[in-house]
Amino acid sequence: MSTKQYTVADFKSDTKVTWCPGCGDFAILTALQKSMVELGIEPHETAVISGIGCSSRLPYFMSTYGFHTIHGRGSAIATGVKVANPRLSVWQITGDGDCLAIGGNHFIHAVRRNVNLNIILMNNRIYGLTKGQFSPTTEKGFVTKSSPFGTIEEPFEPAELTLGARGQFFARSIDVDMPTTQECMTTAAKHEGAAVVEVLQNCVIFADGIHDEVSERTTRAEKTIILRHGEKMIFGANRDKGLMLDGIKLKVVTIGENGISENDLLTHDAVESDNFLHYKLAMMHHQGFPMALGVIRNVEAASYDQEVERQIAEVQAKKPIRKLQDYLLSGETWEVI
Amino acid sequence: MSTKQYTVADFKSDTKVTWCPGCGDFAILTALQKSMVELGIEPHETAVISGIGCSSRLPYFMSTYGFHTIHGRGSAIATGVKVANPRLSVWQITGDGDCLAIGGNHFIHAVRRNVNLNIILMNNRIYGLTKGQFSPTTEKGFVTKSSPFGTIEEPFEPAELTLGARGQFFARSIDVDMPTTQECMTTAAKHEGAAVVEVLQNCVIFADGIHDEVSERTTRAEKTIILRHGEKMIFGANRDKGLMLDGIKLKVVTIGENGISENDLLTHDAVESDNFLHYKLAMMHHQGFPMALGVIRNVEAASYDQEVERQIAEVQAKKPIRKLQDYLLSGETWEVI
Amino acid sequence: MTVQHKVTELEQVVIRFSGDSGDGMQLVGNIFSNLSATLGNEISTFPDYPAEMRAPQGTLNGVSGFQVQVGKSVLTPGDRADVLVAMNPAALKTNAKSLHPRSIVIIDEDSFTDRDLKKADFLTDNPFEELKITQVQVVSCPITSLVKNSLVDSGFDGKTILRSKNMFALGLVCWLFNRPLDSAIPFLEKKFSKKPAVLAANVKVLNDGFNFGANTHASISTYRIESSNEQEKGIYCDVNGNSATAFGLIAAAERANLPLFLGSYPITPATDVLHELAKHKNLGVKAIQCEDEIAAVCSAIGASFAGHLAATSTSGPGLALKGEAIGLAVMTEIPLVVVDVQRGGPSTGLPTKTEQSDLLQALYGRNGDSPAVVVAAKSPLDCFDMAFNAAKIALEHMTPVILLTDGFIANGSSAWKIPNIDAMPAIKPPFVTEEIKEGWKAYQRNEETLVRSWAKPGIPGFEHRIGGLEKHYTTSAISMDAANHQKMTNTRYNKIAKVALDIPLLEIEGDENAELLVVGWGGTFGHLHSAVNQLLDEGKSVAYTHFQYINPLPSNTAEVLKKYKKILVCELNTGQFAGYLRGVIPGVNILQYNKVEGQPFMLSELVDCFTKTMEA
Amino acid sequence: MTVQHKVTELEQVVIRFSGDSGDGMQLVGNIFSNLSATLGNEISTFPDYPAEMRAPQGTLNGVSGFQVQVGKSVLTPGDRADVLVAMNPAALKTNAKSLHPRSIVIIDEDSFTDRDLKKADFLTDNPFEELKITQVQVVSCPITSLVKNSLVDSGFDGKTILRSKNMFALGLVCWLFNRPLDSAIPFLEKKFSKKPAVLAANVKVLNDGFNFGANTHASISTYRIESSNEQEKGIYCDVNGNSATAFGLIAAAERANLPLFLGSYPITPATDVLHELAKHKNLGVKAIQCEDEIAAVCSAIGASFAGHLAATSTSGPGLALKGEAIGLAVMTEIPLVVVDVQRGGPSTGLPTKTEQSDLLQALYGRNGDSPAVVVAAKSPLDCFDMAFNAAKIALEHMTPVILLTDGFIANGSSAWKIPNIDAMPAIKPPFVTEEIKEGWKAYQRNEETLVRSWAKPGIPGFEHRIGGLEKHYTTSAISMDAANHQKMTNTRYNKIAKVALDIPLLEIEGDENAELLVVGWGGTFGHLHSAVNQLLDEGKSVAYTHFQYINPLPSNTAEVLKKYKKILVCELNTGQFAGYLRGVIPGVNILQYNKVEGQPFMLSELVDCFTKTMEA
Ligand SMILES: Cc1ncc(C[n+]2csc(CCOP(=O)(O)OP(=O)(O)O)c2C)c(N)n1
Ligand SMILES: Cc1ncc(C[n+]2csc(CCOP(=O)(O)OP(=O)(O)O)c2C)c(N)n1
Ligand code: SF4
Ligand code: SF4
Ligand SMILES: [Mg+2]
Ligand SMILES: [Mg+2]
Repeated sequence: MSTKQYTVADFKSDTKVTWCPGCGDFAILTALQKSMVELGIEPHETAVISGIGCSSRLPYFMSTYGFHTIHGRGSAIATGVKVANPRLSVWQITGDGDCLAIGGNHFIHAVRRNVNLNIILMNNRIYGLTKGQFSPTTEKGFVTKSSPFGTIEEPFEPAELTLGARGQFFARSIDVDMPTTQECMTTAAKHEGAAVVEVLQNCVIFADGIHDEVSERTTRAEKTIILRHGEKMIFGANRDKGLMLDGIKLKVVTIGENGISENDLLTHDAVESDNFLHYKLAMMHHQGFPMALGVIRNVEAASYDQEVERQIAEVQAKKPIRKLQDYLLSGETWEVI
Repeated sequence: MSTKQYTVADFKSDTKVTWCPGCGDFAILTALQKSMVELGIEPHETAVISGIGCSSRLPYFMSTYGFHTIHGRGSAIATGVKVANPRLSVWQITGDGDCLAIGGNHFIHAVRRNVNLNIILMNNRIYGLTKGQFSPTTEKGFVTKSSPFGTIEEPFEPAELTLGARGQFFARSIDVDMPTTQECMTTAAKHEGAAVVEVLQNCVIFADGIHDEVSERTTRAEKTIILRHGEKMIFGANRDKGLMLDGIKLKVVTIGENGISENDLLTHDAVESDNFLHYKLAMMHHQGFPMALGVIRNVEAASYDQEVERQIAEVQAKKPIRKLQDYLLSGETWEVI
Repeated sequence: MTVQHKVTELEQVVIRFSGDSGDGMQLVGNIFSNLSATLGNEISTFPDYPAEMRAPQGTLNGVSGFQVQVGKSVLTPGDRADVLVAMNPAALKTNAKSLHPRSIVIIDEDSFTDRDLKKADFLTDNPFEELKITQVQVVSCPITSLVKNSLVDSGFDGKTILRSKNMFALGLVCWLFNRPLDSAIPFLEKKFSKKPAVLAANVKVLNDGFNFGANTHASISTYRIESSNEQEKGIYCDVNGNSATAFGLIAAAERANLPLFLGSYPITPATDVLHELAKHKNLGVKAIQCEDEIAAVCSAIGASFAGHLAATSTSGPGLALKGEAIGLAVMTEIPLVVVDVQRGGPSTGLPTKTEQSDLLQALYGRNGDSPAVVVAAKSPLDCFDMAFNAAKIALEHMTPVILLTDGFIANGSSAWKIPNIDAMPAIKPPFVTEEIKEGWKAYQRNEETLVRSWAKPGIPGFEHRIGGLEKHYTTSAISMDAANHQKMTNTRYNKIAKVALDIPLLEIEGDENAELLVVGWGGTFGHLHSAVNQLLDEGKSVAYTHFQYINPLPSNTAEVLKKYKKILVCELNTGQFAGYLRGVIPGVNILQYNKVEGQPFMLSELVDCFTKTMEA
Repeated sequence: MTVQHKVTELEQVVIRFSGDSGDGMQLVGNIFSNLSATLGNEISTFPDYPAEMRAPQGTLNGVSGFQVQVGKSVLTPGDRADVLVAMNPAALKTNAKSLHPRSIVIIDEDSFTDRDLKKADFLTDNPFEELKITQVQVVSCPITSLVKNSLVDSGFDGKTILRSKNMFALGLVCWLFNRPLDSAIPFLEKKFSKKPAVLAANVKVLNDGFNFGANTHASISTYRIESSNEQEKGIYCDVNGNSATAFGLIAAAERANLPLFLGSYPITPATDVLHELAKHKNLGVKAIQCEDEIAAVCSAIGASFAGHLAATSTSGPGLALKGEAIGLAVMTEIPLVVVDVQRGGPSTGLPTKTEQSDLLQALYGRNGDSPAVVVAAKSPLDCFDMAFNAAKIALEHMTPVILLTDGFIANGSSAWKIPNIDAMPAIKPPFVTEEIKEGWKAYQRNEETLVRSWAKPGIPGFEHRIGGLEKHYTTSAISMDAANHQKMTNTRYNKIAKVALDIPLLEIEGDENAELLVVGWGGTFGHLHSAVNQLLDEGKSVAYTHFQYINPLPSNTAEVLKKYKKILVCELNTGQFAGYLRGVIPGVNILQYNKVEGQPFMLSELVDCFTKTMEA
């Protein structure tokens, strides 16, 4: 924790930001810098690790310690950083290609092991840096340079994959909604363990407008719902709509209609360890419901880096030997005289 | 489909089976050979593809076409085989290490793309071939050669990861229960798309007895439930127990107690596209419920290899050109005379 | 209306179109190249895209360039530009270093305001002085305002109108080189066939540009570029190296009568191979974008096992990832084409720059003694032939073949005489036949070539198992036997060595009896050949040889090299081929000329270096 | 009770214990080796586990062996056994080829029934004749029944009783070599310290074995093995190469005052490095089993970035997967130790067999010009030193270092004098200090060594960004500049070349003025050195040199090699080091002796080959 009060400027490096004008990455960068200020972490206690992609250029624009690694390996490298030095605040910056295509394995394992990383997944559903091929999150049928007749693959839903990999934290936001992004990021940082924050990001060059339905000012209030732990699930431009359970299915209701009051709505419980309802909420936009934004799941569990430290401490408590030579001498030996 | 009636012997190669005496892999091999007989597929129309591991030696013991590839890459290689020749019956044989450690990425992508593979995952929760290290499915705390003080990682649950990767088919069985294994395998083979069959397998050398609770004759009936599409969820040595929903939670009930009759029990619907209840059933043994065996999910969707073929056919229907030279001549050209 | 005062004849000329990413320079560059080709010139082009995501308009990072050399005996896009079109100050700055001192620079004076200069980090208001290029002839023209005026009644909005600026530049260049506009218009018609109004506007502006030159710059000499007298009759198109590679694979599939499978993962500068192949579904091509490079090569291995012609395309970092799987293909003796479009390394390196530094990785980047065939293309057009040859070798010798190209030839283009594919050599993989079924074993070999036979799954009676473990010499059963492993190791080695029987002998250009033999391999052919030719033209005694086949080497390699007192191996790396040659052909005096700048050679530096080496 | 009739003195003797996987041969082999060492012998051991999953009892696949050479000047476990303990027919069959013609074979006659013979695929009931080893002296002993009888009152069940059979064999061997049982008992006491009843039973059986020999085989000569006179005073333990590697890394971490991090993924024969390091949590070692080899090397790179001594351990196929990430470490100039325990290749190859065929992969298996340090250990004990040295170079030169060992030395063991670790050289990484903070740049370098300074995250004022893209010479900002890339390429190359200043010069053993120089590298030292010594003893003129440092080579390499008319490079591959030497040191006459059988050299074949080469 910092004693000095840092500002956003303290988290900016003097490297020119090279994203395309209008790219959604800018807002995410700012939200990240603001989050760090809000969290009171210090630039020198912070490591920002990325793979390769437009999004993965982000560490260069931060004044913290940073490592722009190789494509897809951010999770693995960040795991090494965090296990080596658990006192660092470690952020992994990644794109949908970097994280879910080539980096998929390291990602699911970092999530499963619950390494205390803040994983910011900038999802533009396209490969930006290589100039426009489809990614594992590109919607089926989308025409790109590598799918001139449309893709034929069902995309991953990052929330679903995260939960499938035993994820204990998942949040979702949209580039244009900086306050929610910041809220997700700061909550993620406070969570011990792998915290995945998906930010829907607009690539103005190769997939412009694909998030419009949820990101456009005009439709956003109706098409999204921001979940907050302990709060009722309400949405709509007039905040008159809400979610309820109907058997094991969700339903959208209007407050005031059919005798439904706010009290009848579901209250979001992000810390419930059973991931059943989180799963449902995270996926509901596939079934015509609004898209869940905010922190959907936030469950405490021992983090991998803590467990590494704990186990070492435990063994050390039992075994007094601290030097190799003493260890060797304590084993099966004989003397030549 | 075969005209000749094949027998199990027709699917056996003359290679000596080299697994340790008592290894659970033997039963799985036999179940596979029986399944092929039952399915009426022909050895020469069948390709069995594996990675590396004790389990992955299986192709050598089959008389079909077989490819013992490299560690973790079975899904990717099998994808190539199936896309090249969708008429082959393609089986991927893999272990928990091969499939979920090094092969995790190819596995989740094969599942997401819904490549029409029958993926037999022999889960002994250990690395057998390399003589006893923990795997991504090893229970937390288990002592192995590479975790002398117990593992510190939460294991994957293959069902959960499969569903998280958009899986449309998942089945589970136990090595000792050959009829259920065979049922899972034949249903998987009939399913168009990636069909994951997890078989809990006993490694007598490095993790003997870890599945005992569910595999022991004495406890199996109480600790497991075999799900069959369209059938009531009943289990127990006396077949007097069943599953019901209680809100969004499951509960175990006894038929005849509290006025509950068979009719009140849940009926298994494996073909429901919403994976919500499948997910719950597949995971319920983590919460003290019996372990679900049999075909848990079985939903039809276009397979990747079919889609590749469909798209080619569609484009060919629109574009008459079939030879490269004609294509080149049809473009921007000029003549030198 | 073309009142020509002075017309100079040129053998070759280098023109560079340069502007902001949005200025359409690639398009007019392409049109100018192609129309020149239709007029009988040889062409060699090189696009120079910005490495960055689309940088802000007018900034240095946003400059997009297109260079073409036009004329006769053209083998490279040229070292330096004779004519530069600079649509803004950033374009001028970026290209200042690669201008001939007395070149012609065409600028849009409307884009040289103080604000524009600042965006390009100029400190003064005289960019030419600041860049120390005061000897150039500047053709300054208010392109923006002229275009606006010209199209004021077009009904298009301002933004659309400004998109035609590039056509003005093209018109001006056409005037400068005495190219009739008639030769350009068919290309515009094709491009805008679905938008007649846009076509009309562009044609109008094209004419404006031409006329502006004719009317106001009568004082400048215009040029006539000599036609090539070597061009064969035929139908031509423009093709870059990556497309040529893709076409070479398709042609091989046709000649082998097999479907083509590509497993790939995007990576600069190789992605266009995937893009190109993804287009040709009507030709039956299965081009699959995979989750990573390992899956890409593995899916190709799977497709090959299943009986397709299978390939995977990538660049350096991707090749590093594929090493283990290529080893599997070596061990299982499965045909596979691996295309590596080399870029600047190590690691992520310089993704958009060219280099030849993956050679040793291609040869040795696998565990164990793991011999594979390595070949290299020498030019954009040669990518077609070498991709074809790579596939032919892979299929006929049951082996992975690594084809090395590089960013320079992959993106560069030339005019290509469309080949008669049916007349290309047939490719005959060693498929099993009914006759050999009795007692057939998966690893039984052709005794001469050491090639095993190939049984695709689906054929009854040929069921077999293969894998990455060492296997018995004929049966393919797993074998850990000591003598068998030695035998198999030797066999794998000799099998590849025997490919030499199927490849052309090394040839010498220039003076066979010279003291100095210049040696090149891969994509540097154009520069090296041209430099040697220049010295030969000057009467110097020098010889040149170029390697397209790296492993195995042509069988006369040792014999040829041993004739020369000095052998100068020139390559865009720290000396990989030189070291390799020393290792396999001991006893020859190998010198090195190396450059690792992410850039192709320059003719001038080569001529210099050869001269010095001859004198030393 | 030892009535010794004949006692023969031996300089060295090779003993092989062999039986079913469950027979406990590794244990008694180890005890015999260690007790011999306590008696003043040098030892070199080699275990020979079955490759397969546990095969059925009594079958050929299930045989587990342990070979040890005991005596003076012992450098290898020996070519052939002088004494074989064969607990069953399968063990006899498996080892028949590696017996001296007149060796002593101890068998458990109870396990040579028809059924047992059949399990081992014997066709007749005379296994010795069938195997054509009729000259051996057979000590046939009903071990099983004697053990059963001896322990009939022990209270143990039959299965447990039979587990002591190995002790009977050990007792017999002790008798044969005049080893007092007192020297064995401390090892048993340690092993069974928690099970006194088991201990007592084992000691009893051990005595039985000894007495059986003394009483019934008085006719056989027994042996006395000469003690080494070269053994230094000190405390010793037995260590194999993989453990020694692990210990070397721990020692380096202590001398660098840094925590040790290992990222690894299991793979034969390297897994024991992970196993060993996973044990030492009390020493603060973080040994992480990752999801694959790429994650393993990447987590190590991350830990290194964070300021740990970081390592990753693997074998050939794993190294292939790590290539791309090692390139990142080269580019970011981060310390990293990569241990590659070589095995038979290519591809999955022969996982349990030894080979030296990853050399070129270690040197070149990455994209781009990507120089890294490559070193190789020469013996099990040398693994300790070379792991230490590898870490020292990595940390002090900010570079990845690849340490090559192999299955032979990794599993082989020797007696090791436990070093005084505090007296080992201190390791001083170039960490930043407060003094240089002002204006510090991430890539500023020590002008002499070209090493950049290292700022661990966590220190205020040294925040910086690094990555895999080419970077500016000092600032580390991304740079695509041509001249800078050349400069950086040269710098990376020269930085590694300068490591040569910190490594020992090449030394010549034997006759400096010989015509023939035998050259070896890595794990073949014991065999090559012994073969050369044998020739020297015979009065032949031959010289020997051994490489532990491959890149860079010792700085006197060229000078040394140029003195010899014939240089014979011997290696367990198709000639990788030979080719490398030819490439970097032109003008020397390099001959090759290669063997790719998955087996170490044999002294006899080497002596043969050297003799022929001298005569040729
Ligand atoms: C090993 C390797 N393979 C491929 C690439 C090429 N590559 C760079 S970024 C990228 C995809 C980036 O997509 P994403 O992560 O979604 O980032 P975005 O640019 O969309 O932000 C690819 C394929 C590479 N650099 N390295
Ligand atoms: C690239 C590579 N890394 C590691 C290995 C070593 N290896 C072989 S099998 C295996 C694990 C096998 O575990 P699993 O898939 O669960 O199979 P099982 O033996 O338990 O059936 C490992 C780590 C290898 N062969 N190749
Ligand atoms: S290409 Fe797309 S993702 Fe990349 S910087 Fe440009 S707008 Fe952003
Ligand atoms: S080691 Fe285990 S998994 Fe492998 S064959 Fe033996 S019992 Fe089966
Ligand atoms: Mg993206
Ligand atoms: Mg397993």
